[in-house]
Amino acid sequence: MKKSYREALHDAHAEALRDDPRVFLVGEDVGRYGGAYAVSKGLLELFGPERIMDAPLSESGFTGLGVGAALGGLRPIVEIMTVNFSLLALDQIVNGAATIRYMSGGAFSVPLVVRMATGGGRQLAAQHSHSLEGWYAHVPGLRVVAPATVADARGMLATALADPDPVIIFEHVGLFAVTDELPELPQAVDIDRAAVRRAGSDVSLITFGGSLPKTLEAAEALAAEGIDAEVLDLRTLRPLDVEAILATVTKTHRVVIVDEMWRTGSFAGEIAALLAERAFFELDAPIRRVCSEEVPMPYARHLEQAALPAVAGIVSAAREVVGDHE
Amino acid sequence: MKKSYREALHDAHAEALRDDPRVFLVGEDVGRYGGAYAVSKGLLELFGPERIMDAPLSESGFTGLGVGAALGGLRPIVEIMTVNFSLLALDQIVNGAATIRYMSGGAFSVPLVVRMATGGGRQLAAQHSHSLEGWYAHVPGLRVVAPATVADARGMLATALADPDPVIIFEHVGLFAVTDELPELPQAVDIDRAAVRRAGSDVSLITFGGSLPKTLEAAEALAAEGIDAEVLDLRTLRPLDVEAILATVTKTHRVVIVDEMWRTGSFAGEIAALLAERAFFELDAPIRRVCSEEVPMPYARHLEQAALPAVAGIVSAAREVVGDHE
Amino acid sequence: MNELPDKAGCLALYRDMLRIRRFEERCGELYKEQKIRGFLHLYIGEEAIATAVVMHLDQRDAVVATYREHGHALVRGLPMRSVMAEMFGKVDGCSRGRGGSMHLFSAAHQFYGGHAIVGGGLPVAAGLALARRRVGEGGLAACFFGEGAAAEGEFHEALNLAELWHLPVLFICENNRYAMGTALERSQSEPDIHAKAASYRIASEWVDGMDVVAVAEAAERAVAAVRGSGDPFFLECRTYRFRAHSMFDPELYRPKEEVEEWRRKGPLVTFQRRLEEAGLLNEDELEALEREVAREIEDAVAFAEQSPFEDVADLARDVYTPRTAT
Amino acid sequence: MNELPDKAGCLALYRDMLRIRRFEERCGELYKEQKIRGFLHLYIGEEAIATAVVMHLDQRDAVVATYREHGHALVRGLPMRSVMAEMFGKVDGCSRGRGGSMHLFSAAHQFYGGHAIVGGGLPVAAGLALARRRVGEGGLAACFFGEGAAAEGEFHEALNLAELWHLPVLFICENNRYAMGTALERSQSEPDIHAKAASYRIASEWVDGMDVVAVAEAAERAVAAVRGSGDPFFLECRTYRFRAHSMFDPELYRPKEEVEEWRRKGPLVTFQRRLEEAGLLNEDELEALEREVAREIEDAVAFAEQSPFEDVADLARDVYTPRTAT
Ligand SMILES: Cc1ncc(C[n+]2csc(CCOP(=O)(O)OP(=O)(O)O)c2C)c(N)n1
Ligand SMILES: Cc1ncc(C[n+]2csc(CCOP(=O)(O)OP(=O)(O)O)c2C)c(N)n1
Ligand SMILES: [Mg+2]
Ligand SMILES: [Mg+2]
Repeated sequence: MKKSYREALHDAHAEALRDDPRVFLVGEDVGRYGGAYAVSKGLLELFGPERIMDAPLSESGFTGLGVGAALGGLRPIVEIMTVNFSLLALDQIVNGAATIRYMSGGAFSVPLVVRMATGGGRQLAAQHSHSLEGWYAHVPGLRVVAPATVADARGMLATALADPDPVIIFEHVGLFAVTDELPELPQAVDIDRAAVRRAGSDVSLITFGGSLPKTLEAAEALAAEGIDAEVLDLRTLRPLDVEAILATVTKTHRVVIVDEMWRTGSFAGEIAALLAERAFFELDAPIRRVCSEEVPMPYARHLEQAALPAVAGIVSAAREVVGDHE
Repeated sequence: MKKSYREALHDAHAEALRDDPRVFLVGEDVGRYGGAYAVSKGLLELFGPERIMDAPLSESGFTGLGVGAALGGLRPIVEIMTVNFSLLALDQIVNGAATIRYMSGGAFSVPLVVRMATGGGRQLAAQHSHSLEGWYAHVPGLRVVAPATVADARGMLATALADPDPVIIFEHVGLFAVTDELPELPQAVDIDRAAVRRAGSDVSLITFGGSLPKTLEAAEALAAEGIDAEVLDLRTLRPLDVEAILATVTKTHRVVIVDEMWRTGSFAGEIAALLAERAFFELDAPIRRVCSEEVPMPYARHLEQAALPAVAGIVSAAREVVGDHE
Repeated sequence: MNELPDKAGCLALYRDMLRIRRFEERCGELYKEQKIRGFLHLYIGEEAIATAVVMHLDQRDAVVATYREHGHALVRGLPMRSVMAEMFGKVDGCSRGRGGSMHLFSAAHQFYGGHAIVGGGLPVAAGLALARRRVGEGGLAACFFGEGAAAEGEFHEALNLAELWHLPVLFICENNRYAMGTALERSQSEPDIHAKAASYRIASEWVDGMDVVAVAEAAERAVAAVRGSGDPFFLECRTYRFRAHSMFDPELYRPKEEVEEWRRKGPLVTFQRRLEEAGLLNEDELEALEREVAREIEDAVAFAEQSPFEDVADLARDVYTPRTAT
Repeated sequence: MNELPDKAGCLALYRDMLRIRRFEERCGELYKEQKIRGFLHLYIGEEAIATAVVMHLDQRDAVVATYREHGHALVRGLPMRSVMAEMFGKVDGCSRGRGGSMHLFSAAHQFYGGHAIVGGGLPVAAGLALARRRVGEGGLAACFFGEGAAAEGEFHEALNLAELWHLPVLFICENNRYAMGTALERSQSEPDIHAKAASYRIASEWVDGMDVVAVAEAAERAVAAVRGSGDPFFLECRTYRFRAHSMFDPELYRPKEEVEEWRRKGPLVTFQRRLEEAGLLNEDELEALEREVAREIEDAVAFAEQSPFEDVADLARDVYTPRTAT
């Protein structure tokens, strides 16, 4: 059955709401509007306003409410319309959701799911195009996932809801319209493991979320040049599947990391650091990061495209590391 | 003249307020209370309530007000009591201060200075011990500095105020009581350059802010073992002095990075990534990061000490990288 | 019923509103032609507010608006050419094509955006007002925002600061009854917005935002109050958005009849009828106005069309202010 | 003047307050002995509030408090031993020594902290109340906070959500007139805190927080109102903090005479006088009470002393919930 990423998310929500009366969805315009990205369209009609709660513009307020509801035994899904607005809720996530279990000595867990759209590429300019996955992945106590495929979009919500701790789900705005075959019966998704999306032997392209399609496209282009790239989709940014990362590098000895964050302080930097620590003797060439240029995102299309990671950039970075011999 | 870091900051404020009528200080308890860390003690009496403004608990409000005041021609110094509370003001910094010049096509600059205390080590537990310098250093449009010495505490404020763009100053809570000799006449501080705090040839210890004293202590301990460590204080986290980083590594070929952020997504990771990209062939051993353990900061002293970077940890990491030969 | 201004005054009001209306209708078409991209939020139905408020401001004043700010920019005097070129993402745009529809800026017009984080403009306006007050020439900051912003914490923080610190801010709430798809009654426990100002001791008034003369009178009083007292004033204008929230909005949340009903109360249609009845506007004059406006718009489109895109080599320009400017 | 409860009731009130007072006095000493570290915020002077509010809560209810929460924890029934051990950073502490003074938690007592981000507890309480409402047993969430929190955006967001969504939250503002060194009048344009609730249509009342009987009566009404209506209620208790904000506060911001004046109005001294005058408390009874309380405190100290520190090997325990718990 062919489904879009958006539909997969929708179905996952409908299923979760149906299967567990503790689950509810709260966020701006999730109900009557149908969701800013139409993920929750129709759910209000199916589940009613107690389960699909249209929130006022109060990111901190309704995220904190999610923390409390989770503490109180419910299973809230908080939709923050986009990561850009999540800055307003960050305190509740970092100082609340992520910390309560530890600082209470294990007295309480916070089984909260927070979803948000992320990323650029739609000409929404400097305040609406952030990629901040790495910030969330920095915080102990959180689990951070970035479904990059339709199957993961379908499966990760259930896994996140089954998690006793807070899970942040990043949905890249460029993925909502992507379609793929899905099996009739939903599959459980093991969110602890990275996935090799394309096997290869010459170079490892490591990425996640919205950069996966570009990276796969680059891998195809490289194949045409005779460079056999392996593409690793991290899927879960915290905790990292270190084993999978080391495995691909041990195989190819060359690495390009693709990430839409700005280069300095990017999550790609974390992967590079990890390799410089733990796979140093496996590396045959400098690591390359393909990230966003260090500019607030410009509106004009040609500038935005120049600022974002692009297939051509991935290809040339891969060529470079394959060309670089010691 | 012997001065504490706290006094140096105080003097820098007094000087700036005296020299430029556009300068004012706004923040919680900067006036009548004297500043949470006593930096601004006595300034209200000297400069009056129009220049030293006690703000209500409204981090987003008064930081945004600082952005507006800077746009309007003033030179605000916004004191956010600690980095922990800066999460509440992050939107104004990231989507406001950092972006306005770019997204206005250069129409407006935001000459704003934001200061905040940072770091752990005082048994203040999980909500009061964050180190998030790397998050700010991720954001184009900001300049981020971390004075680690009394001289830098004295000099960086003036340089920051002279900057036409927003500057974030991190003052580590462990430094306020540190004292050092200061020349009678204040010295201009070039905040664009990192500083070699100890020259050495066997290994580079790269750090900043509150971790500098520990790192210097570790270097002394290493010297006693016959390992000659160079200590590089980054001073400015954005933009990075890449030249200085490459220079020390080109000299020693071995690197330990010390940073109080949690390891995953630490700023140390950025430095490591940079080296894996740009100094790969200079490195003779895996890079080591000495960071905080990945736990919300515990209150109990023995646990907190175990969670924070420590001299012993730096020493053993340095030993390791010096021992590791290809 | 209020009294009409003299003929010239009436025609000016009508012309300013018509200019916004036709400009935006054209923008809607250009969006479908993909000349304009990203988000486009039309002000159609609300033109009376910007028109009748901004006319009372002068060069001492600062204007802060939201992503729905074409009208404000036009009446503030930004050349239509530079606004249209901005929406085209061209280098002659008022923000060099970096901002787009949501981020119009102009130093010459003291037009401070174009903020797309709901509520984010309010503290900035408070800061601009502080700077105005220090200059002491009676200038104020006029801050426009939607009723949706009233749920955000920053609304509350900014109102408190403005009154507490006696800042000359004119808050103008454009209450169009919806925040995206969320009706006012579903986002506010107290839906009477102007009453909220009282809880901060801010003088406030509400006015029929469809009646341009009523808004003009209220705004005149409000501006005089701010200039006279130096304190803030809160003006709520009750209005309605005729079009979708943005070009992505399927408008599932309100019946077509409701929109139709409001259209009949629209600021242009009602004012035109009134002028005709008072013998102040005849068909020839109307046609002449339409022609004049159409000519200006087509000139702006032609200008935007021929304006070049910024050179990609300048991508990083204006992330920081050139140092020589210090 | 209100009527006294019967003798047993009076003695219980007096005893509960005395227990908090003596406990905290002892904590102050232990801080000087460096047995307790980090931040220590004493509730001395405000004991009537926790005492007289919490007595009306039962096992269905959740309690959310701030960093000044020893009193609330004690009257809620957390064993004094576990509270004292927590302050010592010991493994038998109610938060295993991870939280310290600011972060007391207990699942058995539905005591949800111990939040040290001002204002951060309010949305969490709203969420707990939502969960209570869903369970449908009449439980509520009682949320304590200082008047300083009323300036934070989250205060506003939480009040709006609570009323809008009919959440059974009892908001208790402990208005002790200062937020650290900032007097209420300098932080609020409208210093009448309980009046703010009205602007959200929340029923509210203020009461003399120094009169334990008055608070008990008001709290009884308030709890009944919340249980009866399912809607929030806002109770402002006007009180005063006799001690410094924390152990670091030099108290520059208020005259000693002001403190002295308030001490004379203190909840213990006035209630004791009243009981003596009413013949409900004699010297022997008083002495017996003091002895009983002293014994409990010394027992708690001894317990805390002998309790072990947590094994450092367990540092990372409880960052996440053990998966088997799912
Ligand atoms: C903090 C924040 N949250 C969410 C959004 C997404 N968003 C953009 S406009 C809007 C509705 C705003 O409504 P209102 O303030 O009434 O202004 P209007 O669009 O009606 O003019 C929303 C939810 C945003 N831009 N900023
Ligand atoms: C968001 C935030 N900003 C600043 C602080 C630092 N701080 C801790 S307590 C406090 C004063 C709070 O006053 P109030 O709410 O009246 O409570 P009180 O201490 O008087 O009980 C401040 C400013 C904080 N903990 N959280
Ligand atoms: Mg609206
Ligand atoms: Mg207080």
